[in-house]
Amino acid sequence: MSFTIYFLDPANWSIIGLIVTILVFAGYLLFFKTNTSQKVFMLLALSLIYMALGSPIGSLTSFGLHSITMLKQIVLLMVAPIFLLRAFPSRAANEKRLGSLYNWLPGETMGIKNTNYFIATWILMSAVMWGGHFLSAGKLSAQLGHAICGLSLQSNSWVTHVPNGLIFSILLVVGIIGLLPVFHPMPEKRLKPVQAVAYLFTACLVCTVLGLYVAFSATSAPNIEAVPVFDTVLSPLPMSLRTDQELAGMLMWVPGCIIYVISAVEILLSWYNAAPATSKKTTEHFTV
Amino acid sequence: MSLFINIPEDSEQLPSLKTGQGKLLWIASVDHKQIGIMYLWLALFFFVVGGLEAMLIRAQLAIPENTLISPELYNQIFTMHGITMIFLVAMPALVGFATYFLPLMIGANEMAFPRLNAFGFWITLMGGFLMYFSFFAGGAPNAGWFNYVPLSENNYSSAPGVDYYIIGLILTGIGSISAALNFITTTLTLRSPDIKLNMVPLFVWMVFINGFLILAAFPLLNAGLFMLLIDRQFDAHFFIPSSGGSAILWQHFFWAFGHPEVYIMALPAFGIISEVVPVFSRKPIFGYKFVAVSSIAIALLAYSVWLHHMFAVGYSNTVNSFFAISSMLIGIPTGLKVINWIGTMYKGSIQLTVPMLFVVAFLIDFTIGGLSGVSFAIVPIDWQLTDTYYLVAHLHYVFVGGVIFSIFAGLYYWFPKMSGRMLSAKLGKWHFWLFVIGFNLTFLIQHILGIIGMPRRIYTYPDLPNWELMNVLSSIGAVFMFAGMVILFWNLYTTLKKPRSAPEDPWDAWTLEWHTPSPPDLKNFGEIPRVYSRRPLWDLKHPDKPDKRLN
Amino acid sequence: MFQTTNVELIDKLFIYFLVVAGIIFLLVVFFVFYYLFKYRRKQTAEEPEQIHGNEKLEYSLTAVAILITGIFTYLTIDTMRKVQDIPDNPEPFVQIIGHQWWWEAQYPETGVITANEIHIPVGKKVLVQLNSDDVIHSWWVAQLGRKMDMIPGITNYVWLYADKPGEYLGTCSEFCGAQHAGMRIRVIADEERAFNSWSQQQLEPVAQLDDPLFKKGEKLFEEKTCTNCHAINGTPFTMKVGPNLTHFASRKHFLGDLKVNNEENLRAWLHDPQNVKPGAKMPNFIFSDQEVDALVEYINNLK
Amino acid sequence: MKDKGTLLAYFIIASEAFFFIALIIGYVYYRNFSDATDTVAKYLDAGRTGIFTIFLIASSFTLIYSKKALFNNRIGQYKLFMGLTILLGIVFMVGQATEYVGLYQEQITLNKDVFGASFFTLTGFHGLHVILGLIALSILYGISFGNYRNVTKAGIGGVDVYWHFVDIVWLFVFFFVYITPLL
Repeated sequence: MSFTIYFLDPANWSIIGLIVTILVFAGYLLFFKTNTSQKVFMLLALSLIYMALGSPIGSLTSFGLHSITMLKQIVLLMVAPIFLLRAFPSRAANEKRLGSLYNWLPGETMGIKNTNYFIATWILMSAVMWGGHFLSAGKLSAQLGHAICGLSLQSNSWVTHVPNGLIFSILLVVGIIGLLPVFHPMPEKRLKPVQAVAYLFTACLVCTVLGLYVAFSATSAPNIEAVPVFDTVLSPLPMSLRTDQELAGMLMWVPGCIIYVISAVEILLSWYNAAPATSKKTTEHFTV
Repeated sequence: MSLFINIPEDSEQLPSLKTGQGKLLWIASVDHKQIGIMYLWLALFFFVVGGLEAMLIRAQLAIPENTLISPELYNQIFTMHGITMIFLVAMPALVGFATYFLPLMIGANEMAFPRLNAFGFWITLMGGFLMYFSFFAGGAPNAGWFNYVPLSENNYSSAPGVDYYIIGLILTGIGSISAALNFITTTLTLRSPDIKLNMVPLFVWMVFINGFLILAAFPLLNAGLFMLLIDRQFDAHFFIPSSGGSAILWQHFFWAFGHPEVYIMALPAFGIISEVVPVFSRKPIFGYKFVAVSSIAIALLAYSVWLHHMFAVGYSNTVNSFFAISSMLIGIPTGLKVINWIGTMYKGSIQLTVPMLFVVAFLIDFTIGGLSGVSFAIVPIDWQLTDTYYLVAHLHYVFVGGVIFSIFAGLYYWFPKMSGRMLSAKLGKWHFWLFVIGFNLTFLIQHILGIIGMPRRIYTYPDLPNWELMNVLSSIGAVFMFAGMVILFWNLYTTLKKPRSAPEDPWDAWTLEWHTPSPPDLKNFGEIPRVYSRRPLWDLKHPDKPDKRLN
Repeated sequence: MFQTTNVELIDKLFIYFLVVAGIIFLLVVFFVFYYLFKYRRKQTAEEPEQIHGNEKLEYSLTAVAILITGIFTYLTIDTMRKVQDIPDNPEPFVQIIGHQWWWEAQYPETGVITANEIHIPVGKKVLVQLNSDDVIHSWWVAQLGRKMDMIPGITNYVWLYADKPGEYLGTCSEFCGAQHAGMRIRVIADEERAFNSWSQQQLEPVAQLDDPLFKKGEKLFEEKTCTNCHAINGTPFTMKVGPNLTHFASRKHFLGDLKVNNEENLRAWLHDPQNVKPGAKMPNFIFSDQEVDALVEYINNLK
Repeated sequence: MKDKGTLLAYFIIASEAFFFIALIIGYVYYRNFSDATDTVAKYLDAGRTGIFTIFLIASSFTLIYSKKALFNNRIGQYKLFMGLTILLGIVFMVGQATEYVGLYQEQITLNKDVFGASFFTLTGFHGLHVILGLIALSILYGISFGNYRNVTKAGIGGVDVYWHFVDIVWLFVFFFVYITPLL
């Protein structure tokens, strides 16, 4: 089965998902007063989530491709939350409707000034990044009977009973919580730019190490030579187990990090723009 | 009674040459200006040593099948040339400038930790001398500056040279880390209250970013070095493949440090250029925020590109592709900086002083080095050209054309401030022309040598067509560079004998260091002007058309 | 059938790169010098207009740079896949093992073992397996294919292709110790028939001469512990520390392609190896002239 | 941030963190991806070391209390908790020492194989950091008895940050060395 045929087959596209996506977008349009760029961000976020969960690309995981799982994880944990948070206006724009919504967001009660708050979000995000990978690797391993990233689980392992939907929702929610300190819709709730860059850089470090682990665990796992090519006949994207794992790790690492780098660059660029010349001091000189 | 006694630290009299008598204060002094100058002397001293090693290398390679130097000695010389130029010349010189000018530029009177500052200098010095002591202790390190295992293990390098390499690098690394800690804390805590972090001079900004690069990069090298030391001294087998170790892990550690190290040297050099270009073009830097932010992008990306040093190791196409992408991407912020420096010259009023001449040479030669660097990101080209003289040419265009030219520019630019005397512009131009022509003659031709197949790190080569001609030309270029350096030393010597006569602000510049006497007093600032923009002295000089206000 | 060789693919990519890089470089040079002359400071100049930047320019140039990067990423990956398309279960034509400082070649199909001069057939893509016995070496014959490291404990593969017969020179490209420079490669590409006859000849047992000098050399070879390192097929001596000398005399060069294989060089080598190739692993046995005569007679008849 | 001493301590431990990340990567590399068989894991007793781990973590909490006491000017409490912190640290080091002695009796040494080497390197460097921390704590403790009662906030701030860092690193080391073989 070639990838094109597989991709264009309507049976592989989730209709319900599409309807839900459209409904959510319509609701968003009706409910919030937003400008064009925010609408575009929302559209992007929703279509990315749909592509990850409802499209043929998402269901490629059923062929045992770990790299696709990683791609989903990147989308749900790193990219979509940024777009979603971008899509909502700061509270000033529509006070009434957003007030109650933002009160739900964590951090509102603790206050951004509290160091423990963003340490907690950071740890949560990193833990889910690693945990999500090990869960999905374990599930794949249980399905296929091959070791994935050093994990080899029995087909009756408890991991197989964790529903995919739960994993994906946790990824998305934690992605939003983890990126709140940097991309909170209300600018005054965000970390200061230099701190935000440090936050993103350390998060980037976590996905770097994970990416390295996944990519290079492929090259020396002993049983990988035994299954040089698998599922070639079935899978629309034929690749060897090793290529799949290397791709998974590298996707986690390079594009994952580049997302954070681009965000850091963007934050700093706006920091340099925001330089108000307001206060006028009377004295021209002072002594140190 | 409280257990706290708040000691205001600055009231204490810190040791300095300017306060006390006696030669011992050369060692005891913690004055940042004096330590900065000592760093520069250290760099200059080792530049002579490393330069003489380079001359020996070029003498040996001038003719094919030469037997002037034995292979063992040649290997020690090229290893020490690399280590010296990177760890004992480029880094100390840049750290020296930063130590001297970072507090001055942000309106501080000292570094945040003056004693740590002195410690950093002395331990770097000790590390350097320790590495050179190995020549008298049974042979210098001879496994290349990258010191690949298993060649550097006991089985293949039983001489103690590699042990000296390890200890020396750990010491200079600790020195660099303490300097970095000082730069970061100083920038964060001791800025004049008017100066926000987004309006510091670009040199300060890049040194600040550089501090983080150093903090994250050197520990990776140190971990590898300690493992190698344990291998060599306690017979472990981390890196011995025949006993279950790995020959590759060292390369990962080394290049995960080694590639950021390139930017550790390049960023402060970019900072110097970003200070010199505007002053001699009489315009503010073009696109301050892009120059500043691209440094962040470089610093972040620097950690995700190291595998392009290992494309020939045999990783799969999948892995190599991603590293190719990230390696190409890091060229973009670097290119953006070059564009901004050229943009600064646009519609300016350019004064071709000696520092500006070096900047022009930098712009041309660093572009060559940067572009040839991109060819190593393109994996198939790397497969052919890595570890050839093409790479030697590339790295010299980056390190000499990029870093050393900036250091020279900084030296001519800041020398009046540091010594109170102007370097002779006439001798400076002689130095410039000899050095730049010699440099391009030496290394431009090496691109072609690499393409026709000459590998690097060989002590001699067969008599193939044209190889001798090109190598001779290259060696002649080295002689030109040497002559240029002699003129620089003559210039320094004669200038330093003259009485102090430099004005406070000879270049009509804009950053705060030019608001102090030349050289500055022990306490840098009695008073500092209020700062509203990125160019405080411009505002003072042009009250009618002040700079863009940020404060 | 017309076939683009790996080297041609890489060359093509390099030329694309040179063109793009050349254009960028010329633009930089042009603008630097144009501005330098146009905006050179006049005697009575006032401060020029204070321009702080141009965001549109920065963003559009970044976009152009990203576009170029994208194109080269595609070309890189495409070329890479064509050049390094190693099958999943590689069956190498020849296995080359790097030693300090010489090359060992084994042909699994025929069982031929040789050193330093590596023969391959012309007009055929040859899969080479690369290993190292001691430190990291790197295999590079620029005209035949890419460079590939030889790493102890790791097996690498690379394609070689020679389109016309001849001798191709290369070198070890990863620093590997004192005689890194003395580790040169000579690949000899033969026509199919010549290659087969070379293989046949390599498989033949060693000739035995009745010459007393030859006999003396053979005895010396064993007595002086040469056999502790060097193997000669058809004898009990199979140590693989040094090059296999079974058909030594059929090679035109020796010592990692450093010297022409003639009597004079061989004599010098046996007298004082460290003088000919400083750092080499062969110890100085301090042979007398007579012993050298005998050994040379013996070794030079190993055809 | 006004307190440059604590700031410095933060940046030092940031740098140290990279050092330990590198060592842990080395350890995991040899443990998970090497063809050789792991010799160390079967001699390690996660339960016993777990108890010593609790001692070390407890020392972090006593240090927090002693810092609080100092800032509230309750010198007696400060001395008590500081002494307890040092004691707990020493107990942990004793635990490490018995572990090492036990392994040496089983002929597991630094030069046995890569696992021995990476185990001793990782835990040894951590132990070195604990010892340095203990020295720093002892100096603070000793000073509080003498006439020179100039324990500055900066002093205890830096040592405090450093000691917590040492504890957190141990949690990671414990996880990778002792827990992962059990999974």
